[in-house]
Formats: sequence, C-alpha cells, structure tokens
Amino acid sequence: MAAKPGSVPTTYPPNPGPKTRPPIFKDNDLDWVRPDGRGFHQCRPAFFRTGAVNSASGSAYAEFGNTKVIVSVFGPRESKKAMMYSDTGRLNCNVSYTTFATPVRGQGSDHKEFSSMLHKSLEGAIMLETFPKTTVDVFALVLESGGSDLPVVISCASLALADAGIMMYDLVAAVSVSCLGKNLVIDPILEEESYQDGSLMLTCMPSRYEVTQLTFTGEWSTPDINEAMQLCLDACDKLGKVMRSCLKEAASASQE
Amino acid sequence: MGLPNAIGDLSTEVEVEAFRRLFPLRFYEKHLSESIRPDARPLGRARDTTIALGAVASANGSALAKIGSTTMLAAIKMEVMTPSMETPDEGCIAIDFHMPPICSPIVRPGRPAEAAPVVSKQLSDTILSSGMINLKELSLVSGKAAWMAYLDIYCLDADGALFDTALLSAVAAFSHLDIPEVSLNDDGKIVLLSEEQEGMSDRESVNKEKRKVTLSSVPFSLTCILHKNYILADPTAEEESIMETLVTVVLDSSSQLVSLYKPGGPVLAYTSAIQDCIALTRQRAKELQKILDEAISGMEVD
Amino acid sequence: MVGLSVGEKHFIQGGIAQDLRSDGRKRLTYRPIYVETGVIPQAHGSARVRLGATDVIASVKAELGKPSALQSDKGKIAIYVDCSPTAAPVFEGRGGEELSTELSIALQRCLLGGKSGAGAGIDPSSLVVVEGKVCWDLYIDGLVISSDGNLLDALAAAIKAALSNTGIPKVDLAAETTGDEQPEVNISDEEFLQFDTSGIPVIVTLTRVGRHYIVDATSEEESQMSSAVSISVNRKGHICGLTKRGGAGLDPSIILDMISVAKHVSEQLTIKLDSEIAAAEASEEES
Amino acid sequence: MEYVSPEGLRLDGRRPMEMRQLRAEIGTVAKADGSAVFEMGNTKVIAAVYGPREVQNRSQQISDQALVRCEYSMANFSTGDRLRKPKGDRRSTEISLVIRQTMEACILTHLMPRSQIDIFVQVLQADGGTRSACINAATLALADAGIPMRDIVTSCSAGYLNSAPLLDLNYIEDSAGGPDVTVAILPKLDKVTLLQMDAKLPVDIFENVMGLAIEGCKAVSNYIKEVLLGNTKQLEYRRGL
Amino acid sequence: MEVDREDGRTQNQLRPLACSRNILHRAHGSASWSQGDTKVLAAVYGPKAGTKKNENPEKACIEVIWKPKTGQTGKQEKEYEMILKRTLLSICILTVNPNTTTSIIIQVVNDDGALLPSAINAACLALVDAGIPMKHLAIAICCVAKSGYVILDPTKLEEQQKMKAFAYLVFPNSVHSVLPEGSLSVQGEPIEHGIITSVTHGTMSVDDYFYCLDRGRAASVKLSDFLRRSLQQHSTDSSKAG
Repeated sequence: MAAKPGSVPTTYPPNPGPKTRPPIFKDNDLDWVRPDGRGFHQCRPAFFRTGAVNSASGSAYAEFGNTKVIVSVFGPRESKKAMMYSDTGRLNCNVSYTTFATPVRGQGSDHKEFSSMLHKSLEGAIMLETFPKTTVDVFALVLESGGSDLPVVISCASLALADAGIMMYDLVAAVSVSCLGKNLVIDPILEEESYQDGSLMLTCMPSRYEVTQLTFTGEWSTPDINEAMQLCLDACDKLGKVMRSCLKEAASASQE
Repeated sequence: MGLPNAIGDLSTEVEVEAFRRLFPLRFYEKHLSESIRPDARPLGRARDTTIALGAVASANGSALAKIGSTTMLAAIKMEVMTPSMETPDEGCIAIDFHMPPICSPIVRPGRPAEAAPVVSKQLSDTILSSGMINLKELSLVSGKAAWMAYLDIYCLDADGALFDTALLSAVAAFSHLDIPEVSLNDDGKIVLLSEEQEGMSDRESVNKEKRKVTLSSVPFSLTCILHKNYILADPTAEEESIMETLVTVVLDSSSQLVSLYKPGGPVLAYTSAIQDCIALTRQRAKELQKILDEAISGMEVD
Repeated sequence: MVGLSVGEKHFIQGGIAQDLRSDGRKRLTYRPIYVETGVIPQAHGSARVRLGATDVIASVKAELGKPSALQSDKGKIAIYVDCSPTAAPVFEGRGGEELSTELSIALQRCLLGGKSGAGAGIDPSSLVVVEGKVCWDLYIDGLVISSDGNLLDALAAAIKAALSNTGIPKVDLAAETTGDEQPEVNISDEEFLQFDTSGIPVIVTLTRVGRHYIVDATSEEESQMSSAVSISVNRKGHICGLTKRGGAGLDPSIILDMISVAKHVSEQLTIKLDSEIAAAEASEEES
Repeated sequence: MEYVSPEGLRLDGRRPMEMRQLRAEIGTVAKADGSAVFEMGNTKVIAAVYGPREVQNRSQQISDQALVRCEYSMANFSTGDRLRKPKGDRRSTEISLVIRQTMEACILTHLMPRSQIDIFVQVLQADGGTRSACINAATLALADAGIPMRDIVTSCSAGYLNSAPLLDLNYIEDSAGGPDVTVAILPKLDKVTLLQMDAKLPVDIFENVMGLAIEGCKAVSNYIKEVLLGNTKQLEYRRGL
Repeated sequence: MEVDREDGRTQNQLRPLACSRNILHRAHGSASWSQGDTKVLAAVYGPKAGTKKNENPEKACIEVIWKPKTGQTGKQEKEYEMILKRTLLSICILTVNPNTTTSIIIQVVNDDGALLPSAINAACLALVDAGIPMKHLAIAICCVAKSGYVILDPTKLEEQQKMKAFAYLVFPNSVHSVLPEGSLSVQGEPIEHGIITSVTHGTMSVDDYFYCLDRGRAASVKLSDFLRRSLQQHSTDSSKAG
C-alpha cells in the first residue's frame, strides 16, 4: 500500500495478535451452540422501521442482532446522465459501508458486488414499466456489519421501496445459510461467516413463491441444496410476514 | 406596484402548499411577520433534540444525535500509532464527516457532496481548537505509542443545521468513549488485554487509569439565519435554501467564543445581531448540556 | 447492444421452442470448443478458449507472498477479468468495468469455494511453501477479446485450461531461519510443479427463454432471456457455486430442475473440455 | 551492458538490421467490422475496428468528416511483472492519441461525414515496439473493415545502442535508455506520417537511424500487402468467384 | 500595552500592500494582491452561458477554484472555496446576468499569514477588472486576539503560535453613492459596519471578538482607501491609453 500523501501516521488496531483459528465445533458435534445461543435453524429477531429518513421518498431501517442497515429510496426522478430513451424505468442501486461498520476500521467505500446483487434481487419485483424514462435510486448504508449483511440490505430495501410507494409485485425477503462442516446454520453472524465452508443466499417474493436471486458458494450435494433451499424459503416466508406487519403498522399509524 | 398585489390576490386563491412552492420567500415572510415559523416554532426556538449513546457496538464510542429530523451518527474507533517526534506524549484525533447518498436527494454515489469537506474541516477546527480533549490523555507510552482516535460522523438524514447536529453527535460520542485496556507485548506492539488472559498473563495494563477522556470545556453550537431584521434559530433545509445568510456560533461551557462563522450571505451582520445570536447560543448551550447530561446518566443507570 | 427486429425475436424464440436454434443446435448443445494453451509465454500458464465467436484468454501468474494472518496454511488466489473494448465498443473507457466486476465475482464464487476454502477448485493449502511465512499468490487474469454470449462458461473453461497448463517453479528453502525472519528461498528454473486440475469445476449457464432453457446462448439469444442461472459443477457432480442473472423470479422447483439439467450437461462438457485441453497440450509440446 | 556482441549479434540473436518475425491474422474478432492480430516477435496486439457508424455522442459529431477515435489498452498479463494499472493512465492516453492521429491522416474521412470510426487496440504481450505493432494491426483492421484509406500505414522503430543502429528494438533494448525512433510511413506515397524520438542523437546518426526505420516500415508494408492479398484471395475462394 | 512583533510592526500596523490588475491576457479579468510576503493571484473568466446543476438559473452563479501553492486540493481548499464563493455572491449583483456562470480562479503564490483575506481582496479586484457588476467592494482583514489586545494582519508565524485566536473578517467598503444619505444604513448603522463574512479559529472571549470587530473595521477603512486609490489610478491610466 502506497502511503497517502500528507503526514498521516500509520496506525493499527490493538488486536490480541493473530488468532489461531479455533475450531468452532468439531465434526458431528451436535451439542455445539452458536455464539449468540441460537438454534441452528433459528433466525435473529428482526426489527424493521419505515420512514427513517425524512428527506428521502421512502426509507427503512433494519436491525438483525448487530447488523444495522438504513436504506433510502429517491425517485422516481430524472435519470442522471443523458441516457437513452427507455420505455421502462431504471433501477439504480448502491450499497456502502461506514468506516466503523466492520471490526477493523475500513475505508467506508462503495461495495460494488453488493450493489449489483441488490439490483439483481430487486429488479424482478419492481414494476419498472410504471415509471418510464425515470430512475429510482436505492441507496443503502450499512451502519454496522454483524453478518448476513446483504440479505438484510435486500429485505430492508424492498421495505423502503414499499414506503416510497413504488409499485411492486411483492416484497422481497432475503435469507442466507452458512454451511459449517456438516451443519447448516441460518442467518449467520459475522464470526460464523468467517469460518463457513459454504454459503447460500436466497431472495424471494414470499406470496408469489418465486425466487428472484440465488447464490451458492462452496461445495454442495443435491440433498444439501434441497434442505438449504427449503430452510431459506420457510425463513423468507416468516420474514415476509414481519415486514408486512411493519408496513401495516406504519400505515395505520399515519392514518390516526 | 402591480406585481406584489397580484401575488397577494393569488395567495388567497391558491392552496397553501402550492403557494409555498411558488413563492417560498413570501410564504416565509408572511409567517415571520406573525413571529411564527411554518413548523409552529417561535423564531428563536430550536427543534426537538435527542441523543442516544452507544448506537454502534463495533466502535469504542458512539452516539446518535437528532435535531428535528436531521440525524447524525458519530462513532470513534481507537487505533494505535507512533507519536510524532515533536509531540512524543500526545495522541491524535482524525475527524471526518461523511454525507452518504442516503441522506439527501442531492448527493449521488461517486460524487461526494460539496458541503461534506467543508463541514468536516469546520468540525475538526472547532473540536481541536476548543481544547475539549487534552491530547496528552491519549498517550500510552511516551514516544512509543499513543492513541489515534478516528471519529467518523455520518449524516443519515440532512434537514438543515448539519454542523450543529454533527458537533453534538461528536461531543456525545466522546463522552461515551470507552478506551480499551491494553498492554505492551514483547514485539513492542500494543495489544488488547482481553479478560481471559488477565489471570495468566503477566503483562501489565499501560492505561489502567485512563479509560475515559475528560471533557473540559465542551463546545456547543447554534446556527441562525439572518433575514432582514429577523433571526431564526436552528433552520431546516428549506429555510436554509430560501434565506441564505447563516451565522454559526460555537460557545464552550465557560461561554468563551470558539467560533463565529458567517460565510458571506446577502445580509450583513451588525454588532447587535451578532450579540443576539450569541445570546441565543448561550441559552441553547445550556439546553444541550442538559440533554447530554441526561443521556449520560441514562447510560449509567443501565 | 443487440438490436433485433420483432421478426428476428420471434424466429429465435420459436426456434428454441421447437428445439432447433438459429444456428442449428439443439437446446442443450454447446458450440464447438477450441482450446489453445501456452498463448502467453510470459505467464506461468495460459490458455485461449473459443466458443463460436466468443473468444477469451486466461493467464496464470504466480508470485511469492506472505499468507494472511488468519489463514496461515493457505496461499491466496485472485481472479480478475477485463473486458477489452475490442469485444464491443461499449466496453470503452470505464464502460466494461461493471461487467468485468460481475464476471470476476461470479468466477471467484464458483471456482474458489467458501471462505474456509472448502470446495475450491484448487486446494489453497497446496500453494504454501513455509507455513505462515511464504506461499504462492496466484493471480488469474481473464481477458474477453470477442464476445458472443456465454462469457462465464468460456472464461471458466479458459481458467481451467490455463491452470492445467501452469507450471509453478519448485521452491527450496535456502537455509534454516528462525523467529520472525522471512526465510530465504531458491526458485528453481528447471523443476516445475503442476496442479491437480481434476477438481476444478466447469460452469454451465442455463438461459431461460420463454418456457425453455438453453445452454451456451449467443448474444442474440441472451437478449431474449428472462433469467439465466450459472451453475458450477465439479467432476463429482457436486454444485460448487451458483449465480442468477436477470430479474424475473423463478419457482424454486424450476431451479432444482435446472440444477439437475446442469449436472447432466456438465458431464459431457467436462469430458469434451478435458480432451480438448489434452489435445492442446500435446500440440503445444510438439511445436 | 553489451547489446551487440563482438560477433555482431544482438541479445536475442538477431543482426543489427534484422527485424523480428512478423505474423498477422485478419478477422479474429467476429463481432467487429474489422479486426486483426499483429505480432512482432513476442509483441502481440489485437486491433478491432467498429464503424463507420452513427456518432454515439452527438456533440462530437463533425459535419464534413468522420470522427476517428482510438483506445489503447494493455492486458494485465501483457508485461513481465503483473501490474493492475488503472485504465486511461498517461502512457495509454498518449499512445491512443498517437495512433488516432496517425490513422486519421490516412483514412479518407471526408467520404463519411457525420459518422464515427472506433479503433480499439489491445496489447496481449508487450516486448518493445507496441506502438508500431498497434499501428500495423490497426491498418490491417481498417482494411478488413473496408474503410477507404489513402494508403496503408506501416510502422517500425529503430534505435541506437553501442554505437550501432538497431532495427525493431525489443523490450530489453528499449529499456536501455538509448534513443528510440518510431516512424510510420505511407509506403505507396512514400511519405512519413509519424516520427517520434525520445532521446538525444546527433543529426547525421539520426538520419541514419530514421533511414533504417523507414526500411523496416517498407518491409512491414510488403508483409502486410501479402497478408491482405492472401485474405482477399481466400474471400474470393469462399464466395466461389 | 505595547506588543513586540517579530517584524517590528505596531499592533495596528498592516504590512506593505501591493496590487496590480490586468496581469493575465487570456483571462477576462485578473489581479494580484500582496500583503507583506503573502501573495495571491486571481483570474476571472465569464460570465459564461448556463449555470451548473443545483444552482438557481434565475440568478448569476459564481464558481471559485482554489489552487494551493503546492500539493492537491484538500478540505482546507474546499472550505476556502465555499467561503469565497458565498462572500463574492453577496457583493455581486446577480440579477443582471441571469443563467450565467463566472469562474474565479485563485492561485496562491506565497502564504505568509492572512491568506484568505488576501485572496478575497484579490478576487474583488479581479471582478472589478472583469467588469462584473457589483454592489460594493469587500475588504478582508485578519485580526489576532490575545487576552485583551488585538494585532492586525499577522504573519504565518504569528498565526501559528498556539493558544491564540484569530478572526478573518470581511466588511463592505464605504459606499460613495448618489442615493440620499441614510438610505444605505440599516437601523441607523452605516453599511460599512456590517460584517459580510466572519471566520474564527481558536477560543477567545466574546469581548475579545467585539474588540477584533472594532479594530478590524477601523483598519478596513485604510485598506478600502488603498483599494479605491489603486482602482482609480488604473482607470485613469487606461483611459489615457485608450
């Protein structure tokens, strides 16, 4: 790394030395409990709130354990560049992290991979033809990263879109599963993610029972895939209900 | 004088929202003449202010401050650095202010907001020159190691008075700061003294006494708008865009002037107006101190 | 940008529905694959793969580095893809960056396995020279020269071929070193280590057009897709990675069906690719 | 360092006046309107031409001639040590400009008003003389695209090391820091369209070195003509003429 | 109370001033301004057609580009740009040329304290040189407050000495107007008593600040005279030449 111009001294976080990787659990050790005491197939409690940012057309805040995310939606508004005519609307997504989101202080830069994944997960659910020639901007900021960041961002973004009144076929709920040895753990925290052997993330529209995005890493056999997908689909269904009730609450509160 | 009359006539016919958008200045002036603002505040009153400490678990100190709907999240991360030759027993504070695209419709990804570097500079000037933090307290081993406090402030929602809210969140984050207990290892590096090691390790903590920073003379600020003879405290984004003359006054706990910032603007500030602004700030500083004290005592109860 | 008239669109969709695509292929048939290895002599290994008019080059360079503190028993592998503007004018300047990042990430996900390294095509622990001190860092660079659809499959095949072509110099420790010192190493210029590339998966992209899915879509066919799923399958028939493109939602059962089709197709593709690689290696040795 | 041995051989075994092996192939990028690969020894470049086509950015449109654009890029693996350079660094911008100006001078731009021609050159392997190789590849690609030109442009470089003029420098000779003269000519019209030199050289020696580079260009032009002729014959054959 | 200053000045004494106009031929207006060893160059281009995005097209827009002596544009320069822009916006008549942009480029030649005030003075001169319509001139000055006394126009050394607070102040110059007496005063105070811009660094007491204001205002009269004299001289020169 080239030193930055200026006289910024180099710093390091006072971590207790390089950790030797502690085996979180041994093979077939089913007595092992997750660091936060959850069961393998138990999600963290989800908290959603819409209307977190006043200056945006729509916004939502989501908190899953230590994962805290805020998403703003702007638009539909004039497309940024002199873009070509388009008879469907455009979706523009951006995900960034704060410098203090991760345990080691980061640069707080844009996360290109997540931005494009967010785009792919949402575009199938939005009725783009309802706002031709214009753009909807979905901007996400991860305030604190506590694992399963991308699924939380996606779910939160779909809620923010709903808050902005963008026409959608359905809400999008997202859940990920980590494969640790032979075990599948749902909604992994940061520590579990760093030791995982494989992962699967599924985003779906719960009421339509359609998958909008699916990614795998690691090595999976067909029965494992079936099991993991079913796990995610069930969790998405539950998550969808939580999200829906959050919207309903907001709507009834505004009516009063 | 046909035009103002025409507008006047129009104002009775068009709806309030439309009038507000078409003739924003007249809309405001009508309110001001009644000594009230569109959000029902008197001119000198600031918006509701809240502080929540410890909003970010992964940081050493953090706070969320809200003034009206303007929201700022400040967090401090402590890292270790080798102090410079000139000041071997002083630490350092690096302050950065960010306006991510979520906070306002005018910020787009890849192109940082124009205001962000300016507020960032203003903040670091104010915090460093106010003498709130004694940099010597951030020293660990003289000449060898000292703390570098990275203070990052994120604007989550921008609705005017950015600097005031950012400064408040920064001050609150420092008051919440918990410096981790560390020791010097064999390689001359500073490492965390984690709890499980405490028993078996013979290393000694190098900062047993210095786990909190003492905040002497805390700076508080208030931004006012000067418009004609009116002084509007704590403006919203809409007010800032319509009436462009802003004065930001920063006073510390002993009512010393830390900064009086008036970057241009069409209205000239006369001594009497400045005195009024300072008086408003004095009053506001007391309010903010109370809110901050309440937030801190609220934390201690938990 | 592919500009197609309504008639052309119907022709493509109709052909796919009748299992006879515009270039005469069936839905699940690949275009002929041509593999050429050793195309970049400066690299440790390289290969060029052509699939119809799609043309990509992959190169492997190895550098000695230090393993990361968290995984001291593993080397590092990085995959970067670049889209040359020769392939399409839209890639000019920064125009290709978006696609490049997307392809790089998809390849990393499909070929490098999970965070712990499980399921990786190349065992990262085979890259270690001295544990915690010295390891090989493998830089895999892909370059898209000409693009006519199905870039991901072609790149994965090129990377597999390039890795089979790769010889990493053998490294001997010069002297016993202790403590924190970085050990000195001798790099042999005669002996080379080959990788075991049998574990590297192939990627099969199934593109859904209408109600059917096809493999190895050309760019005209890709412009008609509703969604596409790229599935990487290794020799054992295990899924090593999966990414979905295209917005339209899919029923979970369709995805499972696609996975099983991909598995079936991958068997033939692996055999075909292996024989092409072997042939390319042989012809390179001859010349 | 000795760049020419007492026996009069260069590091790679060539004679001072000897050029590296040339190889060219037309039509390597199927989707482009014209494309070619050009190799000079280990230096290997691909050029692709798109156009003449509608101008993408309306403000750049020229009403009485075609707009010629060029982008030069280097593959990550093209150099000995692997470097990930950001796109559009100074060196690539400069070379892009040189290629664009050279090609613009030979294209009959007035025949294609309000249109745009894009030339993209991609270096696959760099071993000295990339500038020349790019120009040669671009000529072939333009010819393949059927774009009207005054003449083909061919380019070659020559240097002066160990008091000997050397034709067609490779990377090691190029980085020796001696003078490096790159010339591009229109062989039929016998005119020089590009001349670049980046070191000090006495005038009489310079003439010598430039003369050598021009000879190199002529040799390249003979080869290019051969390739084009071969390509045309093949096209004829395929069409059954 | 007498203060010793490094260069032997009294506390109210300014450094030697110098300025010249029309020094760049390509620019529409240009000026250089120096106060002791601090020297700043300003160039004005415009008004050019069109305003930038997010600017009000019904008014003229001003764009300031600050070029530091060495290195790249950082936060400090961005802040200076913003202060300069807002200060100049307040003295220009923006309704004359709506939907135009005027660019002002500031090049720091040498920094020896009171940099921002020098730049404001230079920019003002350059605007006059370019013939941009203005309400009045702005006069900028730097004061250092130190427990009960004020020194004017500090050098870099004096600025940097710790625990000293200083203020950059900008006042309008006294207006010679054809309008009746009193129409230019607000609440009985003459226009030149108002502050256009105030930027302070360091902690000082409120009384010190007002003391700064007083002294700054007094000194600004001198500066204003100097500015006016040099402008008149130039215009007579050029009318002779013309």
